[in-house]
Amino acid sequence: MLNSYAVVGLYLLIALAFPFVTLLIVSLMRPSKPNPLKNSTYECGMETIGDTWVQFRAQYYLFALVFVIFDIEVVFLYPWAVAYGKLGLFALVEMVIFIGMLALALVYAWRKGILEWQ
Amino acid sequence: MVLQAIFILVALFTIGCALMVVLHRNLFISALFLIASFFGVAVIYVLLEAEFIAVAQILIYIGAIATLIVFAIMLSRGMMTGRTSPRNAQALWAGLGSVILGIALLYVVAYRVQWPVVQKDVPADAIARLGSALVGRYVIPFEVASVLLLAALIGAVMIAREKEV
Amino acid sequence: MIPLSWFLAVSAILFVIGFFGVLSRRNAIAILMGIELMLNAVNINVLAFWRYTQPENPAGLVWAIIVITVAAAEAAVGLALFIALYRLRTTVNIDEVDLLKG
Amino acid sequence: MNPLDPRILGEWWNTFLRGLGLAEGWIVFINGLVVTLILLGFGLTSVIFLIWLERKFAGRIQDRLGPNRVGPYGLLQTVADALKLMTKEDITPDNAERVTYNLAPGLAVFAVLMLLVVIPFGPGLIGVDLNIGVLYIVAMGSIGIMAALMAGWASNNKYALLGGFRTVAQLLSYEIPMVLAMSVPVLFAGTMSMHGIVEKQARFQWFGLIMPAAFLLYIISALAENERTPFDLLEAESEIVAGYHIEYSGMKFAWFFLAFFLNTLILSAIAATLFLGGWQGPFVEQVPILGVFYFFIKTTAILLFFMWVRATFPRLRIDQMMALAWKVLVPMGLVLVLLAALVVKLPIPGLLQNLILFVTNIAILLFVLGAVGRHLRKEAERYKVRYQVSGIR
Repeated sequence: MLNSYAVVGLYLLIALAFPFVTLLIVSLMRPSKPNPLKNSTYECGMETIGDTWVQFRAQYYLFALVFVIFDIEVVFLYPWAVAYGKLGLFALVEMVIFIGMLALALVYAWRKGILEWQ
Repeated sequence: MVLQAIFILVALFTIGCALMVVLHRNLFISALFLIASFFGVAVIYVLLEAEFIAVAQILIYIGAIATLIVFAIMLSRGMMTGRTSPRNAQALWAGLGSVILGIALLYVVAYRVQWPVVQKDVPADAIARLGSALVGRYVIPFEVASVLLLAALIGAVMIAREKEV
Repeated sequence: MIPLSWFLAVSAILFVIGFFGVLSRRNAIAILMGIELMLNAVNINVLAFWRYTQPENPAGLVWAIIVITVAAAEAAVGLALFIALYRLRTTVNIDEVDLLKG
Repeated sequence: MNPLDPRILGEWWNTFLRGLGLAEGWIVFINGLVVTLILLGFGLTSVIFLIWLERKFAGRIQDRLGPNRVGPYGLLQTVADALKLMTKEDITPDNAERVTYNLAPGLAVFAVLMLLVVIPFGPGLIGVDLNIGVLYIVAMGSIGIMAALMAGWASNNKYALLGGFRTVAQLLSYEIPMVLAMSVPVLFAGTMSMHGIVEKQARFQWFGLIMPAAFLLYIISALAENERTPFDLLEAESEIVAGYHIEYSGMKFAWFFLAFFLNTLILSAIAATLFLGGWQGPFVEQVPILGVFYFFIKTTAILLFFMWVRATFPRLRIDQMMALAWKVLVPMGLVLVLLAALVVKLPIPGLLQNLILFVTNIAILLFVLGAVGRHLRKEAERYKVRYQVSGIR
């Protein structure tokens, strides 16, 4: 098994190096004449007002929260799906209970209006 | 030989990124280093031939937990600029204590304990075994995990939601 | 074959780094990052022992998955707490948050 | 002994390497290098062709010619564009966080390139047949999300940051239905290996034909994961100018562009593999090299479908997009997974199972479409009333 991951690892190193090496080579070919106007933040010609890294709404966080719950479900779902062919009906019942809990979470989020984008 | 060299490189990468996580002033960069060190840990899992846990590590730690952390950093303004020191008053003592703890742990690992090790291969159907264990022998933790997730979602939503006026 | 003690050593170092982060940082989110590092160290330990003692037994993998789950739930609730705290006090620096002083 | 079978060619290659007296480690290294070069070469050249195809196709749909100046049929247009982007000045804004800013485009390309390694192009023609192939795809997707977030943050531009946040919200939301749809083939095949899944789809047992609803679920979420129309509001120029890569120019922009198109190709290849039987087709057992042909036919068909959608549909509003993911696709995905699990366990012959699955899938699709349609009609009704009250037509 480690042999196949060695191939993945080699591929990973080259795939990671490739875009950056290209950027480096290209940076030798292209002109570079920066000036303050060119390097200012693009905002349809206007000057930026205030700091960019301002506070964002909690909305994004709440979506990410629901996502995390379902993302973890994936980690339980996939081994179950792989093993399912050899398992009895009890496996289905247990997964129904598990997914039922998550569906409850989804319903809760829905009822509380988390899923509405304001 | 090659395997050991790879392990050392990955371990150094992981530990270096972890150090940057706790030392860097800028919280966002700290979080990026955290992601890099999660990735290094995933490679260590691959070296332990726990491929499923490695992919779960990337999926959940990088895909979900790191995203949550980055969002939380963005939600609280002015935290990345670091106008004040990132460390508290007890940092020096904490550093000293940590170094002592680390040396003690390494000493124990290296010299004190002989772990009983067996030379066995990981079975090819490890994932299928994991799947049947989850709904067989370990069904209680499996179902409890779903309840935990439900409770975590409800709790977090209750806390983080902006109250309607 | 990589010796078991190497994995344990990496795990120990990672744990100590996380521990230092938890103790020394002022920002609550940074403290949480330290905790995540510590949980990762725990998982390396679990999987190292699984690999070197009972690789045919999936118990080690189940353990690791449960640890990951708990870490995610903890991060979700913890960060939600920090967001609420920030809304209340506009700071998440732990040594400035002493609610009893009002 | 069939000279057209890539598997036998591979065997021959490995015995050849062993015959040279190389150690096992060197063989792995050489094979890895060969795989890497082939995949990278294929990925980059296919993108050049793909961009040409998309522009030409969109041109035809919109009743114009598309690129036709550089080279025959405009085939070299993309090459010319690439050369121009390479020699173009690359602006880094003064306010940007330099290291992260430069890291992000490379990471975006990296995350997409990594996916090529698990795609089965034909029998035996796969970079590495990982045991966790399907989850590997999803995991690499989360690295792509990080690249978008890094680009948005490091540009230090409000549009970019807002675009980055929107991207993350959208990609996260659509990852769940995608993963649920992909778990259906895993459930049927009993393995996460891409090759294993293809092999289980012999004799037209294509999972996309058995479970059309899951296939559609995957296609919709793939469109969203790829930030394609109708889910391209991440670069809605009327709202946030260009999304998270607004500040990027020159080669760095080219990397984002390349990642986008390569991702389209890979997502359709995955759709073909998981739901349309990959390289399976008539006479593949006799002439295995035909498999490559079938694979590319299926992938191209899905690609053209993606392009057709892009040339046809207007984009969704952000609230509609999020509601579609969480209120329609995720519940549908959960129901589909449980349905598949239930029917597979019924004590009836396989053909009847497939028939039941097909019928129930169509029923679910009709129900969902009906529900969405009813909701949209009601919403339109509400808007009409509001506008009549306020006197706007």
